[in-house]
Amino acid sequence: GDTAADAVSTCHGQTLNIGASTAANLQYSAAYVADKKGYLKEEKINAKTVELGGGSETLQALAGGSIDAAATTFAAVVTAVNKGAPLVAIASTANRNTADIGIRSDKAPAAGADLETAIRALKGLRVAVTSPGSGSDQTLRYLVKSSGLDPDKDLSIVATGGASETVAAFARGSVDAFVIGPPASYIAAEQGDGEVALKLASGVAPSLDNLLYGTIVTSERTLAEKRNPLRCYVRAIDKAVRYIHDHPAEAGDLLRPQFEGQMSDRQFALSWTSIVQSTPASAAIVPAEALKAAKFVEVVTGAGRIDAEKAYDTTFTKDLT
Amino acid sequence: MNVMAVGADSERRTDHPLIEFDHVGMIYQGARQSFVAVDDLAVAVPRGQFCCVVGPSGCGKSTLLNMVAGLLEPSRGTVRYDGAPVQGPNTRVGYVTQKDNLLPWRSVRRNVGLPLELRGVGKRERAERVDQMLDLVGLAGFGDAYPRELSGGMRKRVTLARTLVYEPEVILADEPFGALDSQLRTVLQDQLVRIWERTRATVVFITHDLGEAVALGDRVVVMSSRPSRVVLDRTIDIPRPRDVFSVRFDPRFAALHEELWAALSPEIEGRGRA
Amino acid sequence: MNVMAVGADSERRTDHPLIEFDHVGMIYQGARQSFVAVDDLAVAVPRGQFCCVVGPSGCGKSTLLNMVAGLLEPSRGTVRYDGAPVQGPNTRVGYVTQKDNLLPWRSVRRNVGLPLELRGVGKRERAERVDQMLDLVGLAGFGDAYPRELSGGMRKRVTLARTLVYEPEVILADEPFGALDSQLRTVLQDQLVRIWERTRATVVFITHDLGEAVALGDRVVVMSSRPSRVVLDRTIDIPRPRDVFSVRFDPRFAALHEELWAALSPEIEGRGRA
Amino acid sequence: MSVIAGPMEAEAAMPAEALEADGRERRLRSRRYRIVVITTRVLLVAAVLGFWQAGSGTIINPFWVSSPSRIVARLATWLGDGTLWANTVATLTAMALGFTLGSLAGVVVGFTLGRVRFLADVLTPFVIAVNSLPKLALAPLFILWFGIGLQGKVVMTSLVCFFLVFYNTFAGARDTDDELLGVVSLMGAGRRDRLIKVIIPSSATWIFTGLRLAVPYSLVGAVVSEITASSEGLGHLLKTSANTFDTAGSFAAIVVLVVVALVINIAVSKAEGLISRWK
Amino acid sequence: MSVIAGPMEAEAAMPAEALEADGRERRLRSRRYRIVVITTRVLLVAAVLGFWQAGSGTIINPFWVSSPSRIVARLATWLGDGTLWANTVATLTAMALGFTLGSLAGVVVGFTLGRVRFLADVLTPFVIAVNSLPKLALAPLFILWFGIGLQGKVVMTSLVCFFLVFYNTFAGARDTDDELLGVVSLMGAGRRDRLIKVIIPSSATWIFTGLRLAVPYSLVGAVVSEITASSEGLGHLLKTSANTFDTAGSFAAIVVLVVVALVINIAVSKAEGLISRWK
Ligand SMILES: Nc1ncnc2c1ncn2[C@@H]1O[C@H](COP(=O)(O)OP(=O)(O)OP(=O)(O)O)[C@@H](O)[C@H]1O
Ligand SMILES: Nc1ncnc2c1ncn2[C@@H]1O[C@H](COP(=O)(O)OP(=O)(O)OP(=O)(O)O)[C@@H](O)[C@H]1O
Ligand SMILES: [Mg+2]
Ligand SMILES: [Mg+2]
Repeated sequence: GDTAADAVSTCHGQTLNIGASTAANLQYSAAYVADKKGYLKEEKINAKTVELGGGSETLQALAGGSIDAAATTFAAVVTAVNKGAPLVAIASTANRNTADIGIRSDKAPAAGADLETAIRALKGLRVAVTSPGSGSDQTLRYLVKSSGLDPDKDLSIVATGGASETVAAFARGSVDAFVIGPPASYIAAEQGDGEVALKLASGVAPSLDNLLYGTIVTSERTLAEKRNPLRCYVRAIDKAVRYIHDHPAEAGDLLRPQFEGQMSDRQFALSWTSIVQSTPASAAIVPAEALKAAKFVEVVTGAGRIDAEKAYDTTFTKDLT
Repeated sequence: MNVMAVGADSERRTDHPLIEFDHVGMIYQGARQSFVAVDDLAVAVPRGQFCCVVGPSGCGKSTLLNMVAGLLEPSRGTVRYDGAPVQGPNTRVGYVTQKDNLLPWRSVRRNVGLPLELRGVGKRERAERVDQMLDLVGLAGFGDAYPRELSGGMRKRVTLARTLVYEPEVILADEPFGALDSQLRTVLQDQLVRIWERTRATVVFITHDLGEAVALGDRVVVMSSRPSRVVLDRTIDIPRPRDVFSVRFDPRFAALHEELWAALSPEIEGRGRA
Repeated sequence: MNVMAVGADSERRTDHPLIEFDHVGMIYQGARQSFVAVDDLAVAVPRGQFCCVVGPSGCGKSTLLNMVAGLLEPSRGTVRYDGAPVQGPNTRVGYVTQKDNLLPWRSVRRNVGLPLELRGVGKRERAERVDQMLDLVGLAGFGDAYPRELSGGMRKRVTLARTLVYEPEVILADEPFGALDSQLRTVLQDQLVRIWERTRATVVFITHDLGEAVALGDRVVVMSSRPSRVVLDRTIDIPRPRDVFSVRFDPRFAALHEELWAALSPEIEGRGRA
Repeated sequence: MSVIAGPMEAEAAMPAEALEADGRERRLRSRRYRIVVITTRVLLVAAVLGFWQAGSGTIINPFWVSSPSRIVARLATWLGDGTLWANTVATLTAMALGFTLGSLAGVVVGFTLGRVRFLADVLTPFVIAVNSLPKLALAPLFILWFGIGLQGKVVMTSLVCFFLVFYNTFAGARDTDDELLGVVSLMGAGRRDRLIKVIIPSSATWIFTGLRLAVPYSLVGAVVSEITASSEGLGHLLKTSANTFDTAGSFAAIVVLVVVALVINIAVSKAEGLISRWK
Repeated sequence: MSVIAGPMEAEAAMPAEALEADGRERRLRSRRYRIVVITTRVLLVAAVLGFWQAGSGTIINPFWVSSPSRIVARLATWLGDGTLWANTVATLTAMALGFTLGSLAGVVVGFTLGRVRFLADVLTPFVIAVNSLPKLALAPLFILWFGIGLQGKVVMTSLVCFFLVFYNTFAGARDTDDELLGVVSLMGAGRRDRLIKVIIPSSATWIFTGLRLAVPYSLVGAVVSEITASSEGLGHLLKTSANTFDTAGSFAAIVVLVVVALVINIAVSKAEGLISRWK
């Protein structure tokens, strides 16, 4: 009822603890841009970053009240919510899967091969994902199933634990292929004599396109207690998403210094392209995209119907569109 | 039935002996089999008596003292102290164990001072009594040494000092002078008798030296080898005060020694000579 | 200068004594201060001799045996064994230590069998010799017991058996009979003398019992209290073979006993009686 | 007046009977004691489980803690479809190998450094240094050097066990009575004899404490390396469950781990009991 | 013929001098020994570093192992901009608190269970069960219960220390000579006296071994909880470096950890030395 009042509410320097992964990941570009461009200041919100290991830690920290919001995949949110987790996605930061699939040079399909060919090339190989049940694992399983293979039989999926571990495993030859986001994908390809065969962000997999991928998630508790600061934060994120979408080159230049020394110019450029390609026009959650993400989870887990509705809340972004 | 009456001067209370073994048996559960160390023993020690115990090695003398101290529970019968069965450590007795149970991390002085410390005796008085005691056992100057730095005989003397220093009601002593040269032994025997005469403590004193038993005791109990029984219970009627240096020349000394020897001899005869 | 000549029958080689203390000194570094336990000692024990050592408690007797065994390095001078300085554990000696150093995790039988085991004696022969030895020290039937299950005297006997069983060239014995009743003591003295007469081992035997020293030894060395020196070195001229049961009635026995006592007395006089 | 009585002749036959009676009573008492102990344990477990079951869904969100009934159901499923067996075997293999290798190395190095003072003095800082490295942070290097399969897990597990056993063995070797060693040397014991016949038995309590410490840690080591990198094992199961927010699955895996740890610990205790009969 | 000589009178004044000389020689010998030990250590370190520096970029890919010079450079940077100090303090705070709390609890519970047999018999399986839980897998629950700040780290660290100290204290308490305890009881020692005057001193070696074990593990515990979730500390630094493929940074953080572990270990040794002077 007080939507109008919410719309004009401003914040007064309240603090929000935001969870983020420590990985050299451009996944959080929106949050970085919101900071670098001064959008957080404009909204008078103080966002303090807390770095966390992975998806489950992040959601647990949210539930325990250690953090107020975090950037994570919608697939994780929807899975958790359907298991009873008191969580809600409140903004969209990516609407396309950004994972890359890399493969050993001698096993790689010819350049420019289509999705089907590239996936079939994985048959019989050992493929690295970061962690069982994680985004990379789910993506791989989805694609493999979609091309009519059995992820448990036709290839062997190996969890490595993280980005640097994937690079190490590929460099040593413990795996023949990997599914991971940029820039780790490029670093792995370089260290391990392989190539990035498939960039999902480029739109090669229509079924993974136009689906809610990256989100800002919060807990029901924070939602009840810090509604106003969350609103300010989402507005800042929205501004950042729009900036990236509308001014990709400037945004890239803005972020480049942050990753100085962590990746080469080429790696950054390639990664940034993926981010731009997956960044939506605004942070508004599109219900259809959320539904498509839920379908993705259904296929991956094969555990029956997944309800997407409970997992997101559009009230924060409704008036932004 | 060999029930004997022993005339002893129970000075304070006469209704019951201070220490009483009431048909006590001790059966040790060994690794493979169990065996009887003490078999239905009945002995009583009245208050104030200096009672010496002799017997062959391994017959169960230490076992008896452990029971009086409450460190060991008899398998059968009851050990009574001052009329009540002994249950758990009997803090009214002082025990000079056969092995020197010193605390290796404490200096000699702090080892001897331990019982005083536990009884809340003040620091100054403690230091004084400890020093006096160390002097008595010939260890003046070794107060700061650790047990590791002492010879076997010196360690045994520290154990003795630790028990005498707090003047317990009963002194149980398991071969306290065994590791000492004969001279020092005589000196300490003399000291012990003097202390006993002054404090009128009850003493149960195990020794392998028959002469020592006769010289010190009001009574000598001779035990048989396992399963152990009392083979002789002899009152030593040499009058007090005695001088341990000259008592050996008392005419009764030789006779008593002879009698004890005779009682003990069959117990060991043939053993080892086979 | 008190350099004395001792006529001893070095049977095999006569060029040098088997054990020789060449102006040996031992200074212990204590916690706070260091002190002199042995001061410039020079003694030699010829091959085959039964040498008894007596001296006040804490004078350094065990220290000397430890040096011969190579468990302790002298601070000054040299201890020579068969002509060569002792360096590291001297495996040619058998040592009955003052404390019973048994291996608590081994049964009595396996404790006594240990030196045979180490010398590669076969299982059957080992069992035989061990059983014979246990019998000798009166512990037949206790072969399967663990040290924890033995009395103090029994443990000491196991230590003795463990040394005698492998018939070492030299037997160092530190009060081996201290914890035993007089009867058993006499029996074992007798056995020891028989074994010695048969094997002609060299024996260095510490005791606090002057009678024992006279009854057993070819020679008795009397030591002073710290810093320890030799105050008397007496050849025991009672002829062999001796019977330990009756040697006490030998006319020379009393005189020798008296002489030793006199030598030892000033060393302890006044101590503790102050 | 005091009374002294010798044994009554009528009771000369006592010992045999007494022994019987004594033994029976002793056995009875110890059996009664064991029953009390086990009952108390069962009651404790029942209380915790009861509280958990009752609280789950009422005062606690089952999303976080699941409930005993769900966990049991999950275990039954896993047992039925072979998941449980396959993964337990995978973890146990890694654990057993790692435990064995690590403990062996710990014992050997512990004794070596414990008895050779110079080596100990020189190497101690290095041992501490290596031990204070957070193995989790070295995961990439581990993967690079040892891969992700069994080998990696075994290396990780044995590293964890090694230090625990090493420290305790080292302390035990140092704690050996030098007098005992000296006396045994005199009897002709060489370096090897001293080690085998004196130092090892006298350090037994220490070693077993180290081994007992190492049991849970070896399991943890194997599981942690499965959590970080693996394609099978209880750790993998645990991580998969955690990542898919399947709390019942996580707890089911943990239950299996605990049971395994308890069983192995009982085995170690039994071994120690056999070896320390002399105590 | 054998010769026996008493002390020569001329040397009556020997002892005093001898003492002097002996003490001097002893000091000299021990100093020489320490120099040899330290030299050997330095040479070993130099060899490793030299090999590392030379090999990095030639036979090993510096992407994985960086090189000593780069690590030193990184440390210098961190030292200059305050990164090092701030993060070290954060980790040390967590570690110190966790170590203290965990070790204390370990000692207290260890003594309690070590001397009260019934409690020990009932609780042992539970202790093992809790200890065999992989704490890493429980990280989410820890975060839920204790948050991500200091509290969470301290709980994790003290849990790790607790078990190490507990097991050793328990074994030490059990190992106390019962005869000694009995004799001291006779002198009038109560429960408390026995604990303080006998059980604790006699378990000192065990406790110190536990503490020494706990030092590196407490550091690892603090670092691991920083690796899973944190915004500061050496673990954070380590994880950030690792995730950004900054090997020099990772190793620099590890060097700091090792130095911290060594320093603390020296402190524990000194404490033990002071307390065990009687040995
Ligand atoms: N803990 C035990 N377990 C089994 N048997 C034991 C135990 N303690 C003592 N014994 C046995 O009980 C008997 C008596 O032992 P005890 O120590 O009382 O003898 P003792 O008379 O003091 O001998 P000694 O004069 O040699 O000290 C011995 O035969 C011994 O083997
Ligand atoms: N490790 C040590 N550190 C310091 N002093 C020691 C050490 N060992 C022995 N001493 C001292 O050396 C002296 C001689 O000790 P030793 O054990 O040789 O005496 P002993 O003649 O065998 O005495 P006892 O007859 O009592 O066994 C003693 O005064 C003792 O205090
Ligand atoms: Mg005894
Ligand atoms: Mg001695």
